[in-house]
Amino acid sequence: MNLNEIYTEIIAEHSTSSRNRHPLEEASIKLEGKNPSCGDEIVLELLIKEERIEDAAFTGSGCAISQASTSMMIDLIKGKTVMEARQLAELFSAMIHKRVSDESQLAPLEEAAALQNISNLPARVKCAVMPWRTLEAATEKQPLE
Amino acid sequence: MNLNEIYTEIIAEHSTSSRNRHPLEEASIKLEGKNPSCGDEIVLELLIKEERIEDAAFTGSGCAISQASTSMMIDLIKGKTVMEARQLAELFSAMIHKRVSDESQLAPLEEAAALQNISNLPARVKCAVMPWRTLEAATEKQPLE
Amino acid sequence: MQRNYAEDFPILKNSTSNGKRLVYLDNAATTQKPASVINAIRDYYESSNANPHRGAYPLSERATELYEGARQRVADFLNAAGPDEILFTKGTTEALNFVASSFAMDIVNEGDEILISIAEHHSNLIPWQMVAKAKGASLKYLYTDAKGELTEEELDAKISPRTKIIAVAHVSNVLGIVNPIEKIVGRARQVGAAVVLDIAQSLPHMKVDLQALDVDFAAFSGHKLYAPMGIGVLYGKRQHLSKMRPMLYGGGMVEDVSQQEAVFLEAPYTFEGGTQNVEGAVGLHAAIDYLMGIGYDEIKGIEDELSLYVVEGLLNNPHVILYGNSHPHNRTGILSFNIEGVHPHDVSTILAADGVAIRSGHHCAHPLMRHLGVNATCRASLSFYNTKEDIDIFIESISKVRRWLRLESK
Amino acid sequence: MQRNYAEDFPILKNSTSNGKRLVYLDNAATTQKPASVINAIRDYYESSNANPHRGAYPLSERATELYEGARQRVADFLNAAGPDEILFTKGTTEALNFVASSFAMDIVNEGDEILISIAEHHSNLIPWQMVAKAKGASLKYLYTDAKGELTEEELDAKISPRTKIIAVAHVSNVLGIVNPIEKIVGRARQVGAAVVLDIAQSLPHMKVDLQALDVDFAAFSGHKLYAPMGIGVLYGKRQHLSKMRPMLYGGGMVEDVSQQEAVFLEAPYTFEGGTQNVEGAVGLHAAIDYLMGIGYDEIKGIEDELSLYVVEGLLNNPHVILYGNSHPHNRTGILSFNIEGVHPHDVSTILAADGVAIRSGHHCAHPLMRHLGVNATCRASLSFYNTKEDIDIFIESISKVRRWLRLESK
Ligand SMILES: Cc1ncc(COP(=O)(O)O)c(C=O)c1O
Ligand SMILES: Cc1ncc(COP(=O)(O)O)c(C=O)c1O
Repeated sequence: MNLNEIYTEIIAEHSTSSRNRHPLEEASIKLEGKNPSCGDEIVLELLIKEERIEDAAFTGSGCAISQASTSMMIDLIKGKTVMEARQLAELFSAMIHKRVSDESQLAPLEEAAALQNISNLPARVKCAVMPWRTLEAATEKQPLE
Repeated sequence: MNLNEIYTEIIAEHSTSSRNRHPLEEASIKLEGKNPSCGDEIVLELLIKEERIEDAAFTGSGCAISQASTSMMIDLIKGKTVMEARQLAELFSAMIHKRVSDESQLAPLEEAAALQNISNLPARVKCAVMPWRTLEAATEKQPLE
Repeated sequence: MQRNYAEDFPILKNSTSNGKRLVYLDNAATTQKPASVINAIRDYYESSNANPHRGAYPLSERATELYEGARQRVADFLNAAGPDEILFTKGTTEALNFVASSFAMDIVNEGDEILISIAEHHSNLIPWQMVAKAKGASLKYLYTDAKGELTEEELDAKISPRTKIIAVAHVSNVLGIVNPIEKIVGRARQVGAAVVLDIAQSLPHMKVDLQALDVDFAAFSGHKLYAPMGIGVLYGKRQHLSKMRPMLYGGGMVEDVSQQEAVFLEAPYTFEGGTQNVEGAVGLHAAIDYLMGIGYDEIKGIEDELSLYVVEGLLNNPHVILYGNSHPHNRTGILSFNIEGVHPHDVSTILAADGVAIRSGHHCAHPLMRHLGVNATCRASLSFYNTKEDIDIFIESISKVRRWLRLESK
Repeated sequence: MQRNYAEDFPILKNSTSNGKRLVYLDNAATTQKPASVINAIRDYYESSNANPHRGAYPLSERATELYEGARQRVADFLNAAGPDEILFTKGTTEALNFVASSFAMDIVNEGDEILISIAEHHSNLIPWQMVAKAKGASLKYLYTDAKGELTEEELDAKISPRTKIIAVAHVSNVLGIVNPIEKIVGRARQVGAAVVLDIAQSLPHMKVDLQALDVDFAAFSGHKLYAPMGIGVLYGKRQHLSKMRPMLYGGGMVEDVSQQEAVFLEAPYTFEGGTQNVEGAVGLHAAIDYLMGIGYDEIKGIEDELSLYVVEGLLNNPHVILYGNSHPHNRTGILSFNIEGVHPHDVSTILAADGVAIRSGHHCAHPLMRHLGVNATCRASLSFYNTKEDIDIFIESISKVRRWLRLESK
C-alpha cells in the first residue's frame, strides 16, 4: 500500500472543501447515510426536477475518504438525470469492489476515479461507498414522472 | 498397564461370586450406590447391632471392578464395628487415590488390596470406590448408640 | 494400491498407547487432526493473527478475510443459499441449544408437539425437554425398530398437524443408522413443521446438501470433522435467521448502543457477539479442504469396506451381540455391541491394554440405551484413516476379553 | 540489559506489514501468541487429542488430565477457592451473558437497580440492558470524571439499597483506567449487591486475586492473555454456582436422562455441556505458565516505562488530544487519543502504511464515546513485548498524519 495513492491532493482537497457542504433549502429529497462502525454520517440533499438533479449538497462528518467521496459524487451528479446518476453509482460500486478496473471504462466517474485505490483497503471500502449507497437509496423511490 | 495386575484371579473370582450377592432380609440399613456415567448400580444392605456390622450383602450389576470391589468390601467388614469399617473405607480411598501405597500399611484391607493397581486407571477409579462411598454414606447417620 | 491416510495424521504415526501402536476407533467421539490442519493453526498464529472485523491495518484485514473465507467455504461445502446462512458456534451443542432457545421458544405454543427420535444425542434432546416444559408443549418420540431404523409407519403415526418442530440426527451416534431425512422433511412440509437436523455424525462420512434436503436448521462440530476443537456451525434458513433474537450480546453484533437501547446488525453478524474464533474457522477451512482433496467417494469406499470387515470379525465371535443393522447399507462405520457376561467398561479397559481406543458407556444417549434394553454398550467408530490391520488388532483383542474375566477356559 | 520478549513471538519476528516490520499496538483487541503456546497446541494434537471425561483408554485419560490440569492452573492463578469455581467458556462475552441470563435473571426483580459504569465494553453492557428490560429493573450508570475515574462521591451517589448487581470492568478497554474495585465491593457488601468483574483487560497486566477482591463473578478471554482464541473463563463463587441453571444442555453435564426429565451434574460440570475445548484449555495453561515465567513485576515494569514514553511522545505533538489520565499510576498501557482535524480511521490507515497496527473506532463502547463527546478515538495498547523502537516508529508516524491530509504545510 502506498499512501500517495490513497491520500492524494484531490482527495485531501475534497475532504475539507466546503463547496458542496451546506444545507439545501429547496431540496426535494433528504436522506441520512451512515457507517455505524466508523461514525461516518452524512445528510445528502437533492433537488430533483423532471428526472434531473438540479442541485445537490451535504452536511455531516466522517473520515477523509467518506467526505471526499461525497463531495466528488455531488460534483459529478449535479445536472445529470436520476438515471445517469444511478448508473454512475453502479459504476463506482463496480470499481471499488474491483469488478471494473479498466481506466477508460472508469472515465465517466471523472475525479471520483481517484478513489480507485481504496479498493485495496478492505476496511475502508465502506467509507468510500457510503455516499453512493445513500444516493441509490434516496433515488430508489423517486417517481420518474 | 499390565492387565495381569488388573484382572487378577481374585478380582475375577469376586466379580462373579454369588457369596455376598443376595438380599438381606433383616437388614437395618439399605442404600443404593451408583456411577451414573457407567451404569454401575448396587444396593448395599447392612445389619448393624450395637455398633457392629453383623451381616452385609448386596445386589446389583456393573463392571467387574465395581462388583469385585463390593464383594471384597463385604467380606472385610462383616463382624467389624462401624468405626472400623469406616476407617477401612478411608484407607481404601487413600490407596486408590495413591495417598498410601506402602504394602504394610495396606495390610488391613486384606484381599481388597488387590485393587491397588486400579489407581493407575483414572477412568476406573470411580468403579472401585463406589461401594466404599456407599458404605460411608450408609453409616454416616448411623446412631452410635 | 490404496493410500494409507494414517500417514497424514501425526498422532497416528507417532503415538503409542500402552507401548503399542495406537488403534484409534473412537472417531465418533472426536477425530484426529491431519498435519495440514495443525499447520494451518500454526501458520495462522505465526502470520495472520488479529481481531477480525475491527482493524484498519493489514493483519486485521487478513484475519477478517480468513474468517469470512472459511464461512464461504462452509456455505459451499453444505450448499447453503449463501454465507449469511452460516453461523460459527463452539460446537453442535451450542448450535442446537441456540435453535431451541431463540427459534423454538418463539414458535412453539401450549399444546404443540415437538418430535425427536429416541436415538438422539443428549444435545438434541435435553434442549427440547426444556422448550416443551417452558411452553407447555409435549415432547414426543419416534421409536426405532429392531434394526435401529425409523419406519414410514412410525413417521405417519407421530407427525401430526400439532407437530411444530422435528429434530433428528442425520446419523445416529450409537447405531450409525442414516435416518430417512427426505421422508421426514416431506411430511414436515405437509404439516408445516420445521426440521432441525443434527449432522454431527453424517458430515464426516457423506455429502450433505442442505438445499436439496431442504431442512430449516443444521448443526455440526469441527472436532468430529478433523478440525480443531472449539468451533462448530449452525446453518439456518435466511427466513428464520432474520427473525431470531441474538445468541450473545456484546461486541461485534451491534449497529448502535445508547445507555438504554441497542440496535443489532443483521445475520450472520448479529449472532456472533464477542471476539470470534478465527483459529477455529481457519482450521475448519483446512479440514474441509483436506477432506475434499480425498473426496467422499473414496472416504465412503474405504469406510464401508472396513465396516464390513469389522462386522464379519465381530459376528465370528459367538459372544458378541451387535445392535442395529449389520450391513453397511444405510449405515456409517459406527458399531455398537456387547460381549455376553462382560460390562462394556471392562471391554474398553482390556482393549486399551492392546492399544485399542474404543468408547464404552451410554454415548450421551440414555433414552436409546433404555429402548435397547441395555445399561451401556461398546462402540467402535471408524474413519478412512483406519486400516484392516487396525481391525485385526481390535478383533483379536475382543476375542481375549472373556478369558481375562475367567468366563472361558484359556 | 532487558530481554527483548518479542523474540518469543514468531509473528513479531517474522511478519512484515506493508513491507515494514510489524509494530503491533492493538494488544487490547487481541494479543499475539508466544512460540510456547503455539507449540503446546501442536503437541496436544500430535500426542494427546481425545474427547475428555468419557474414554477409558490412555489418550482420553490424558486429555482429561490436561483439561482438568488447566482448570486447576487457572484456579491457582486467580486464587479461586477451588477449581470447581472455574468454568471454561469461549470468551468474556459468553461468560458475562451467562451471568446475566442464569444468575441475574433469578435475583433481579421489578424496581431493582443494576449498576454499571459508562466505560463498560458492550459485552458488559448490553446483557444488563436485557436483564433490566426483562425484569422491569432500572439500569443505572456510574459516570467517570474528567480523568476517566470513578470517584467516591459517584459511588456513594449511585450505590443504593435497591442495587442488586454492580458490573464493572477492572480496567477500561478504552482509557486503561484501573477502577477502585475494593471500594466498590465494600459498598456492595453494605447493600447486599453482587459484584461482577470484567477482568479481560486487567489480567494481562496485573495480578488479580479473586478471593482478596471478594467479587462474586469474574470473566476473561484467553485470546487477550497470549492464549488461543475460542477459550475464556468464568469464575463464580461456589454459593452462586450451586444455584444456577446450566448454560448449555447436552452431553457431559447430566447424571441421568429419561424421555421427559434430566438430572444434572454439579458445578463446574453442569455448566460445560458439549465436548469441551481441550486445545484451548491447554493453550491457556501454556500462556499462564509463560506469563508467570516472566512475572507481573517485570511485565508491569516494562509496560509502565513504555507507557510513559508513549505519553511523552504524544504530548509533544500539539495536535494530539489524549483522553483519560496521562500518568501510568492507576492505568495500564492503553492510550486513547485523537489528532485535531483528522478522523481516527484515517489515522490508522496512515499508520498502517508504516507497519503500525492501532485500533480506531468506538472500541465497543458507544456510551463512553458519547460521554467523552467524540465519535471515535484512536487507541494504542501496549504489551511487554513492545519496545521503545516500536514507540519511536509509532510517534514518528503520528507526526506525519496531518501532513498527509494537507492540514499542515510539509
Ligand atoms: C473490557 C472488555 N470486556 C469484554 C470484552 C469482550 O471479550 P471477547 O470479545 O473476547 O468476548 C473485551 C474485549 O473485546 C474487553 O476489552
Ligand atoms: C449426533 C451428535 N449430536 C451432537 C453431538 C454433540 O456435539 P458436541 O459435543 O461437539 O457439541 C454429538 C457428539 O458429541 C453427536 O454425536
